[in-house]
Amino acid sequence: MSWTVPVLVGLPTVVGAVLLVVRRAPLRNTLVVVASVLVTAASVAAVAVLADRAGDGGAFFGLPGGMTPGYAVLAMDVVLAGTIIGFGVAHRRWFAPLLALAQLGIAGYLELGHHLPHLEADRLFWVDNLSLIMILVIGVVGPLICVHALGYMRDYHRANPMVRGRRTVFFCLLFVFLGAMFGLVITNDLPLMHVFWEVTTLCSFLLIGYTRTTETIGYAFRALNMNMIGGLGFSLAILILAGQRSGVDLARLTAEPVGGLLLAAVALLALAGLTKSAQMPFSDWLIGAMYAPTPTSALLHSSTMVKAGVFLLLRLSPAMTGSTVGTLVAGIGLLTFLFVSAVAITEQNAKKILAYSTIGSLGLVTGCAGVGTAQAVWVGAMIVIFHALAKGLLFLVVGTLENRLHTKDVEYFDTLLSRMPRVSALALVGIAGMFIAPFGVVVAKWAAIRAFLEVPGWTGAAFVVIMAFGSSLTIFYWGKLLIKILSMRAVDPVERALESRVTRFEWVTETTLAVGVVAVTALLAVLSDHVVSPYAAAAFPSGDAAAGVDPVVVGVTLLAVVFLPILAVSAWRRGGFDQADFYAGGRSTRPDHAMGAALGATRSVTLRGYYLDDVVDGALLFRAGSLVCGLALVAMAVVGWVVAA
Amino acid sequence: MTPALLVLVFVVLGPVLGGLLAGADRIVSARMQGRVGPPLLQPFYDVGKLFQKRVRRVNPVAEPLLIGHVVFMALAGVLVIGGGDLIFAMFVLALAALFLVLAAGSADSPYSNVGAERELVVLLASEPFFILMMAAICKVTGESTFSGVMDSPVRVAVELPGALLAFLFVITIKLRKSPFDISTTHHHPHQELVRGLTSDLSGRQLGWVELAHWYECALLAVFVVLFFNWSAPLGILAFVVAYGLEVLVDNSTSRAKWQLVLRSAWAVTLVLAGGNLLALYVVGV
Amino acid sequence: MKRTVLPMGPQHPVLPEPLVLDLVLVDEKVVDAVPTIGYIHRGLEALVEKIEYTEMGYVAERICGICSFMHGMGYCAAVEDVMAVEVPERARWLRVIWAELSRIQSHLLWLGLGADAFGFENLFMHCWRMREEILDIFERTTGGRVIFSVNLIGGVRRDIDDDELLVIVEKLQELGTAFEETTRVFATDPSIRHRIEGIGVLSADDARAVDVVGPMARASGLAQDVRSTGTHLYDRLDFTPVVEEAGDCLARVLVRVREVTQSIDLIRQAVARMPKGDGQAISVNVRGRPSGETFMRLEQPRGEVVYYLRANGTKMLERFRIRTPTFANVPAMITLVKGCDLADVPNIILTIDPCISCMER
Amino acid sequence: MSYLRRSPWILHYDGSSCNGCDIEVLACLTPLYDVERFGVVNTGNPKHADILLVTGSVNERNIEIIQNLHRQMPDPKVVVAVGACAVSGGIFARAYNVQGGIDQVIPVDVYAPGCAARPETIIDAVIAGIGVLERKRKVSA
Repeated sequence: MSWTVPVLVGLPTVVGAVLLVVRRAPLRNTLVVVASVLVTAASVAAVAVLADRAGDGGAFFGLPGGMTPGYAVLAMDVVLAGTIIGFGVAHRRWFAPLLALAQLGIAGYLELGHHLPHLEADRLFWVDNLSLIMILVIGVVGPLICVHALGYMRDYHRANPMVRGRRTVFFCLLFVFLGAMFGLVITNDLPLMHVFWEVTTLCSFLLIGYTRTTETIGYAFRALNMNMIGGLGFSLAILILAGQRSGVDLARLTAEPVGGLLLAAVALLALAGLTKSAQMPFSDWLIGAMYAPTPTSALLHSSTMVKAGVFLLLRLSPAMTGSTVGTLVAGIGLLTFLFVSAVAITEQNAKKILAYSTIGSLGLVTGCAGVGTAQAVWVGAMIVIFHALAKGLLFLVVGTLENRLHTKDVEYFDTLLSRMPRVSALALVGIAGMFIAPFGVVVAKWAAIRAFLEVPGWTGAAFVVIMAFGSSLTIFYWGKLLIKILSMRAVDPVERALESRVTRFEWVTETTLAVGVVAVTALLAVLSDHVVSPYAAAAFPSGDAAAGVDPVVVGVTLLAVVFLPILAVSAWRRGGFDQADFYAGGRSTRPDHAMGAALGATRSVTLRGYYLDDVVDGALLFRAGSLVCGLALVAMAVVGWVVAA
Repeated sequence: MTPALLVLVFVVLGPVLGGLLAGADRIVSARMQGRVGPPLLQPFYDVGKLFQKRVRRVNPVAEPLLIGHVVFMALAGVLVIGGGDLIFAMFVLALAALFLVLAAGSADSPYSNVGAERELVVLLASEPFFILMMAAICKVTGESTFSGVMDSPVRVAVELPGALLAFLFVITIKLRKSPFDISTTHHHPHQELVRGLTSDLSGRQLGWVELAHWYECALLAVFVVLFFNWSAPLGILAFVVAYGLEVLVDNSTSRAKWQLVLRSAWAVTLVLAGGNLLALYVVGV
Repeated sequence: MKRTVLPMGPQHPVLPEPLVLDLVLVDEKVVDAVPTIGYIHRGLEALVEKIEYTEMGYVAERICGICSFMHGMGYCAAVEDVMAVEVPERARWLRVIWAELSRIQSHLLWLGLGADAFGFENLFMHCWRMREEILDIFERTTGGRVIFSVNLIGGVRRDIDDDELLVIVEKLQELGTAFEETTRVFATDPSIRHRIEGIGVLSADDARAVDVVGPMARASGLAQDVRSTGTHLYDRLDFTPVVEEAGDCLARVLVRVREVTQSIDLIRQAVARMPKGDGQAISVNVRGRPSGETFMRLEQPRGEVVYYLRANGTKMLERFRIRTPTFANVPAMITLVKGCDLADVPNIILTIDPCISCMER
Repeated sequence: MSYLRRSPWILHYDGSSCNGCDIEVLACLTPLYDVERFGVVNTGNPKHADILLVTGSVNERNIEIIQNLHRQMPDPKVVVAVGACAVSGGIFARAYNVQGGIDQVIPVDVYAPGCAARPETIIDAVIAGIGVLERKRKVSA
């Protein structure tokens, strides 16, 4: 089993390095497809090997031959800090380099001063069911997105001739990132984990700045700055833990509720998790990150990287449960969910809507992690799985739409079912998976409410109230999008031909993900019994066994998930309707939805969804949410300080 | 009664109850307006007729979605009555409502679209309450199913007076009664949206909408019974009183604008239902 | 930015008539409104070329079925003016009574439609039930309910005997009492105020600038009423125009509500002041062919209407032109609709009390 | 058993009427006449209606409107021409913009005369229309 780490981390990294020098597109296409298959195979194989030992608290192991990272960690820290400082100097941005220096200083102090915050060789890595879930998410969704990017980036550069093509770097970064993610989710040694953590931050930074315009560089640095704050928190946590008995052993730290200095360290790690998963007040960077090419958004900013944040929080959950820190983390997560769901109502850019929805879903997971019961983390892990598949799918579909329709404005996604029925069906699966399917948000909310009702004290009630309002808000913006997609009118052949130009790479990957969404929904009970429940039970041995999956729930939601797209497509094929029959105040109407208009003209029907401008001010709410969550963060700092002192 | 029998009763008699209520409503409203009004069974004649008419389909998607609307609405009731999780049933209820929105929105026509968007606002306004209400009921009784709540020694309405008041407020929205009939109205078309949601539906499509609404009314009656869990007859009486109040309010107010609907429903939900739930924790249930 | 275009009318349940507007919406804010006319245009002014002046009165009455009497009266008065006919006094008083009854009828009708537009069905029904009482009076005194052709060039076709007049006054007093409750509802009901208070505000200056007439002008504080010029015997009645200052939809509603009461009072005054006794002349025989031209002004329920009439000594009039109050008020309506909410549109449209049939003729 | 008989929903369109007949159509719904006793509802939407009541005559502009409304009504359906203008053009038949009665553009099943048509006439016509509806249903069934 010790081979898994070098393979999982090494394979993608090597592929990435090779891709850096492959300049010819056909070769690159082949290489990426082959590498993707290999990565998926490796991850499946790893999971197969690890599966029987991962249950019940997980398995610990080290590198082949009992190697220890030693100074390699410090070397990596130097490289990372150097890169960041280099970019900072080049662009005259000083905040991130300062944070990088600070982190490097801490690492140097610990390593060179022989305070050696490292574990003995056989506890370097820790694999439990949560890690397995993450490995599968990274290993299945990640490569699919890489393949999708082949098609997307070709069209992207055709549509944006002004952007200098740097596809070698782009694909290199995607694969290096995958390697780092694998490393991150199986590491038990916190200093090592911190390295992987910072690699993902750097990848995100470079990918957001892909187009190298002033605007995107600004967003890239914003992401970097915020993630570096979290990174510094991570470093400080290591600094504290280095002097503690439990040391930098994540598994030992999170075995049971902690207090004192350990709780302060947990709070600092939670800060890292909150920044990475873009919880308020750090949500801003994820919205800016939407300026990156869409596969980046799909891979880093929804399916995997931001999951690292909630992964860490779920890891920390047993340690912070019942403490003020846990409650504050839960509060931040749920308030973030509430606020971004409201802000999403006012958003017209499809990618940003998906981004807000992502932050909201991550907020739910954060909330579950903060609450810290078996039932809650069970919900959290379920959301991670469903969100990765469904949101990955949705981002890819939006990427496809963006290249065909040349807009990300959802208002122009209307009558999609008539224009691009197959893409619509995929989008419907994604949306249904996102907010109808189990642990797509709607049912996750139900389970979360159930979990929160068990929380003692008024916070539980407050969480339930937040859930009630937040969940209704999600219905609004998803419903609005569904209306757009499901509407129909007669379209001309030119519009009909749009769909034929979607690349094979996109079809294959999107269809696979869609099948994945449906399959996971159908196999929910299996998933729960064999993967998620054991994880929750192991994380919270004292708590109740995780909520069983009600077969009624599965049946009902599966009905819904399958119902929508299948009905839509089958109906689309059926004749016997007159699209000129729509009601327009009695005026003459045409099948292409033109109608008699004022002054004797004829005009096409144009429709705009509601953005509730009168009631919801998106920018204001975003600031308010950031302020409230920022205050919660300050409270967390105070609590951390007090318990530490 | 066994759950299976209860489910059967709901599926069969739910719409009958809903239809009779609608019929009685129309008569009472007519009397309030100085008219005689239609026969009691008029809603059934109407729906019967709708199923005898041809359909003019604007698009092929609407009808499956409408059937989904009915199925999920009935399913929500079945879940509640048949021992499903009460909170989960609320999400199914929202899903059912969403199907109607989608059926209207799929027409891609101005009136249907505005109606659909308004219905989304209506959902946004009313949905938090139903979730909170069920969460509070489950919390206060420590149960999660209909039979559990009914057998609980806790008197729900006594513990949750705030939620009960909020319920009276919010069902005005669900029953599509003035002042909250903003997305569509039931037997009163003189509205700026020309019935909005159902503008482009005809024949049996309209029949499905009506049928689903009857299920919804029946479900609301079940909710009232939940509040009066110690005595079902009292619950039914309370529902009749509540419905009467709704008819009275319907006839003595004008239609509110969507902004007010949203703001007031949220305020009422937050203060009355949320406050009630919070109070429960404070006094330590 | 993409916007919703809502095709309002020509068939729309809020507006019984084919008023056509393209409403351009963002959310539900109306950012633009483009009107179109012509759906109800018949070309009836041109009928003077085909129909003798003696029969043209029937056409004039059918310019609009709501202010039918007033149109007939205006036409007849204009012809009488050109031909210098002296109309018997009792006929002139009867015209005042029917005119004011028409105003009550029209306002009650409108109040009902207005209530319906903001979703108060009950109030709609009650207003229309009260209106039926007026229609009863019409039916008893003329035989018709809405178009009763009682005007005649040179007078009126039917007399109302004195006892009957007293009965009418009594009935109207009862109606007035019943109407007090309705007044109270319109003026104070919070759900109504929510819908119409502060909506569609037309300031006095704007009202003057866009030249609105009738209740629309009076609700913006302009005491503009043809009746106060004293023509058509109004100088013999105690009359001050009803004026509200706010200029919003509520003010326009209240002006009409108060005018109902005022008209009841005017009828009471008219009955009291008109010469009593049976056997009085109610018309004079008009012969000959008119020649010359005239303007005739009247205060209709919807505001000032102006008739221009030119005759050239033949059986047919040469020109018959009408400036109807709706025509004067529509520009203000379009201005007011912009920037309001979709839900306010029916209210704003209705508070100008549009009569498209008048406007397009 | 036919429910059409018991639930005739009407749609009213004002062709180029003077309002006289329109108002009488509306008056049918109000307390004195209260046609809801017979299940009549004014739907205001062609998709929902069984009986189209047209008042006023046909002019250049509203031809397509009347045809569109009629087309959008689901079968079986009945057209009632209310008032002299809808029947024949009435007093305006000679006006330059008036084409004549409604039967110039859509098939009319029931003619309700009068200027303005009285509510009693209109109710009568609707009841006659119900009979036609029923016949049409039987033919199409």
